[in-house]
Amino acid sequence: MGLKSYFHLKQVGHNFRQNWPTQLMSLLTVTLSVLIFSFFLLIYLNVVNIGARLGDELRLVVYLDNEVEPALQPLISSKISTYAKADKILFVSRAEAFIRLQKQLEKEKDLLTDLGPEFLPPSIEVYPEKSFRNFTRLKEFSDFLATLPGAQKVQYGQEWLERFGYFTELLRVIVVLSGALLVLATGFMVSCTIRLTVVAKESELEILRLVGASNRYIQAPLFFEGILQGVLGSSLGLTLLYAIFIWTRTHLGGSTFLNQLEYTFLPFSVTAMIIGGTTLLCAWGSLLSIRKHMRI
Amino acid sequence: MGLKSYFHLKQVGHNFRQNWPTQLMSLLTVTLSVLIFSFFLLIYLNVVNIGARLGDELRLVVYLDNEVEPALQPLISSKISTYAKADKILFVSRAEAFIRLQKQLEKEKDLLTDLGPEFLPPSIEVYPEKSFRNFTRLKEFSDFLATLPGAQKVQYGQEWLERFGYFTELLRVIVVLSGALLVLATGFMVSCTIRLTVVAKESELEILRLVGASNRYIQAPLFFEGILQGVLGSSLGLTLLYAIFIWTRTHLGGSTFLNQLEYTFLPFSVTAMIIGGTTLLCAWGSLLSIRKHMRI
Amino acid sequence: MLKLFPDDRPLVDIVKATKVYPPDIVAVQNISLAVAKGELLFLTGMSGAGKTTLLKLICAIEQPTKGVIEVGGRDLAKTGSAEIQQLRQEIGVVYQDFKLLPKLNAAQNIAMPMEVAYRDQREINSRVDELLAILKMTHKREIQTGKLSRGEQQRVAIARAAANSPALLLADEPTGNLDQDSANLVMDLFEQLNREGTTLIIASHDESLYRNSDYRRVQLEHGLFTNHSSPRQLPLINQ
Amino acid sequence: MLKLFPDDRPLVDIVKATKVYPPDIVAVQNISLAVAKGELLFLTGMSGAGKTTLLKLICAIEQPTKGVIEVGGRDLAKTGSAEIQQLRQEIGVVYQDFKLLPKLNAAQNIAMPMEVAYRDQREINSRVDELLAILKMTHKREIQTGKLSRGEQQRVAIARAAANSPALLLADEPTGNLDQDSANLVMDLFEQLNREGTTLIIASHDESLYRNSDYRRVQLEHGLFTNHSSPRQLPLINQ
Ligand SMILES: Nc1ncnc2c1ncn2[C@@H]1O[C@H](COP(=O)(O)OP(=O)(O)OP(=O)(O)O)[C@@H](O)[C@H]1O
Ligand SMILES: Nc1ncnc2c1ncn2[C@@H]1O[C@H](COP(=O)(O)OP(=O)(O)OP(=O)(O)O)[C@@H](O)[C@H]1O
Ligand SMILES: [Mg+2]
Ligand SMILES: [Mg+2]
Repeated sequence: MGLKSYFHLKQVGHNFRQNWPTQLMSLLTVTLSVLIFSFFLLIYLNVVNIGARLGDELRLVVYLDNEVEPALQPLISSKISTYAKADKILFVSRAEAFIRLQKQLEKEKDLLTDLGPEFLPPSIEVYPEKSFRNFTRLKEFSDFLATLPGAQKVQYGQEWLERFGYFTELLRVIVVLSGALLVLATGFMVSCTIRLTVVAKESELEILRLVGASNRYIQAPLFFEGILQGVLGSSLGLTLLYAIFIWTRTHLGGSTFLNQLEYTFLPFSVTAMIIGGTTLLCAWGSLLSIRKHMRI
Repeated sequence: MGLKSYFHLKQVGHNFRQNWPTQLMSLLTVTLSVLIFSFFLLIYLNVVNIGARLGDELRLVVYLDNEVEPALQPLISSKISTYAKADKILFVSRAEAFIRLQKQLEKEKDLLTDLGPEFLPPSIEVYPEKSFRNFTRLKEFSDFLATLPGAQKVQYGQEWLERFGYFTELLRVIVVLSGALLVLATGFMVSCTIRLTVVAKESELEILRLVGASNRYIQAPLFFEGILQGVLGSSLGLTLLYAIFIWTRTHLGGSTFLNQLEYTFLPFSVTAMIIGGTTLLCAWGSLLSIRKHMRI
Repeated sequence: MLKLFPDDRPLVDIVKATKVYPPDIVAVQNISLAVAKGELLFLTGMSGAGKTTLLKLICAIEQPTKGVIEVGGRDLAKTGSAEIQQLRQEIGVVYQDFKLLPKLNAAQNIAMPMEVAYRDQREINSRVDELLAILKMTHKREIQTGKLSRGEQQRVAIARAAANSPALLLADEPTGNLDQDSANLVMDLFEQLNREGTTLIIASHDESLYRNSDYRRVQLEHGLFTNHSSPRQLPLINQ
Repeated sequence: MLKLFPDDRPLVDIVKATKVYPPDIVAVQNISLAVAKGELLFLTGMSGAGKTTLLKLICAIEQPTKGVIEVGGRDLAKTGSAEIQQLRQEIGVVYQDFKLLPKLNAAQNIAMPMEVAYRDQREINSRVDELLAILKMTHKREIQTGKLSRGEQQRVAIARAAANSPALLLADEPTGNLDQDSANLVMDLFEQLNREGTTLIIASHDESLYRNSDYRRVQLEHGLFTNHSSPRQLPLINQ
């Protein structure tokens, strides 16, 4: 066994010296594929993350003619809840609204001196459930809320939301399309590289079979090679991604809104899974690529 | 010449029958590369376009203690202009502001019945030049405007602008990074494909040289092949892009904001340039790939 | 060395073998041939007669369309892939087109069958040196076989086939690119191997190889043995 | 056919040519040889003597380290790439390793030099058929050369070299994989070409090719001509 391992490792070294351009090409393929894959995974995770955070601020405000008497509040709450579950329903009286406005204006508080609370309409604030934070469903919900007795107008930051929705949607489409293109390109690259490797090895494999090499003699070095390439390639790819991530964070650091959002890198478990998965795939692929040469 | 062309075309057909997997692979490479390239070009052009449109709405509003007398207006205008060129500077009196508010509220006009124009502050609206529509420069400009005599507060939709700026910046970074990755992947694919093609042709080229084939005999069919692949591949790539474009527009068509923006496809001139450029590159590349086999 | 093969029956036993290449090229037709252990057999016949095909059937590179091929008592059609590989380590073959790896040097090419059998490195080196010396190729030891002359390549191919001191050695036109002196060296090596117990089947056009010897000789003609061949009559051999 | 070459001087004129392969392998050493137009010359010598190298120098596959090679009065070192290609259309070469395209069939391989010279398609077909008939290979016309036996491949290679009825034909071990009968067919073809004006240089170990003829013969030994060779003494030829 020790002797055999020695033979196999010798083969790996020998193969590398013989075919290093092809080997380097496969390594590059792995690196690039992992980089591309994890890049889009990272973007996707962060978009989801940001979407979730921004969604937390979402509420629908129903402006009313008159204040809702405290006794009626549970009734209206349950009526709203029958249409769609809400995380929170808040009844804001004229007085509360006035206090809020005062807080908001702070410095320019004197602007309000002439006005009393009766100038502001009372309202109901509805914080819809996560599952409901979808543009079209919000619109429908808003239409429903407008039918509540005494409702004057329903507001939910339509314009901002629409723009935000537009951008996330666009981002999503771009991410998905580029991702699809890249999966194509990566698959293409991988199959190209495998073909090149097989072409480079073909005559050697044929002759090894003819002089009586066992499957194990032929496969062991390829297996080692695949593992080596998987580990090296994926680590390299993830390192590059991390470098890009850090660079991007520094580069976009000027905006306060941005820092507020806190990007996250891929968690350790995902990183480990990528390295492990790539290594397995590479080892499996390098065995699979010569499968047809294993028959007699 | 007629006879020779016949020989060369025969060669093209013959080559295709001989190596169609490799030839199909090159065609796919061209298609995918063109698709990827034009995809990012399209996104980039549209982002620039949208950015320009949204920029048109941009203005800074300086709220004042008191109205500016008409006689003083040119003075203040020129003071602002010394700091930064503006497309337009508008002085809004209390009365004008009140009329605007009335227009905006329309239905809820009655809310304002108790109020007079004196409730609203007068203001100066500054529409900065295009070159000035940059987030940090706007901030500086705003700080400068705050030092104007009687200025109370400067507003320029900071929050919205910041968010919009954030998204376009993020989009830009994503587009640039994915573009870079894809350029890498494409370059890789192309070099891989060329290597495969050369490997497939190597022995044939050697033997052709040995039996006395002229450069022209060898190069002419490759040149035709390159042109064919360039034209077919780039047309196919652009057709796919157009399909994706149409699909995306329909898919995102629900939003009004979106329809308002009017995406544009690549103009005809750009399309023609892509096809032409690809064809030249392919013809040149297929000659270049066998260059070293042309020496004796 | 010969442990894989029993002593009491022909080492190679071909019974009514036919090989038809698609679509309908009959290369070998209803042929029967027995080769005793320790024999040295010449296989002759015109170009295209089916010599190479017959050798390929014996080392399981091709499967017969009909008939049975037994090597060392094993029916090749019923032998698993792993066992075939095991068997091939005991069969040395000089291919007509050599099948060397042009990027490896002569020594590496010759060492291949021994490395595949996980031989000891020192043993490998000394065997390589010995074979190179016998074939007068020592000065080409470190040269890539792609850069050798055709005749030198042929000798490397012969050395590789002999490397494992195989129980059976199949040589397909082993002197086609060799001058008389080199051919004699090769024949000397073959006879030495034969004395040490190797069974040899040599396909050749080169009359000078068998002219002055009394080795058995079978002749193929369009895939059939000619009349004066004696395929199943085993000679008495000193063993 | 011979228009490219003047009549009044040797078709091939090698003057003090030396070829050293890197790092320091002297394959051909200070050799001079003149071959008259219409001659048939045998080149012999042990394996590794430098025969193939000499032929490669004549058809400009290798450049000499020292010395001058003239073919048809042209110094090859001073001839441009386009003209070399032109010249090669007039030189047929049977390579020792054949250099056939295994995926093309026999007819396509033989047609190659004629297609490269933009010959008429009908002319090509009839020449291919003629050559296949001479070499008794007509039944293998449509078969990929990769699927032919070695000797059949060799005959295809010979037919390809003869296809253009070249002014000069270089044959490197053209009968190494052929039986006596096929070898005689090949020699007949060569002699027919020679009668039609082709100059031939045949490198071979096969004594039977030149034993009973009085063609000039030069022998290489370690890159040098041996004493009994007469490299620059041109024979009188019927032309
Ligand atoms: N490309 C090369 N690089 C290094 N050495 C070479 C190369 N080609 C040939 N040689 C060496 O030059 C010498 C002459 O080789 P050449 O092929 O001319 O011999 P040859 O007479 O044709 O022999 P054979 O009868 O075996 O074909 C040999 O020793 C050979 O090893
Ligand atoms: N893979 C193949 N496909 C089709 N026909 C084949 C194949 N291999 C060999 N043949 C044909 O089978 C016949 C016998 O071929 P084989 O190689 O056995 O001849 P051979 O006796 O070795 O001849 P040579 O002396 O020329 O090497 C020939 O007619 C050949 O064309
Ligand atoms: Mg054969
Ligand atoms: Mg030679």
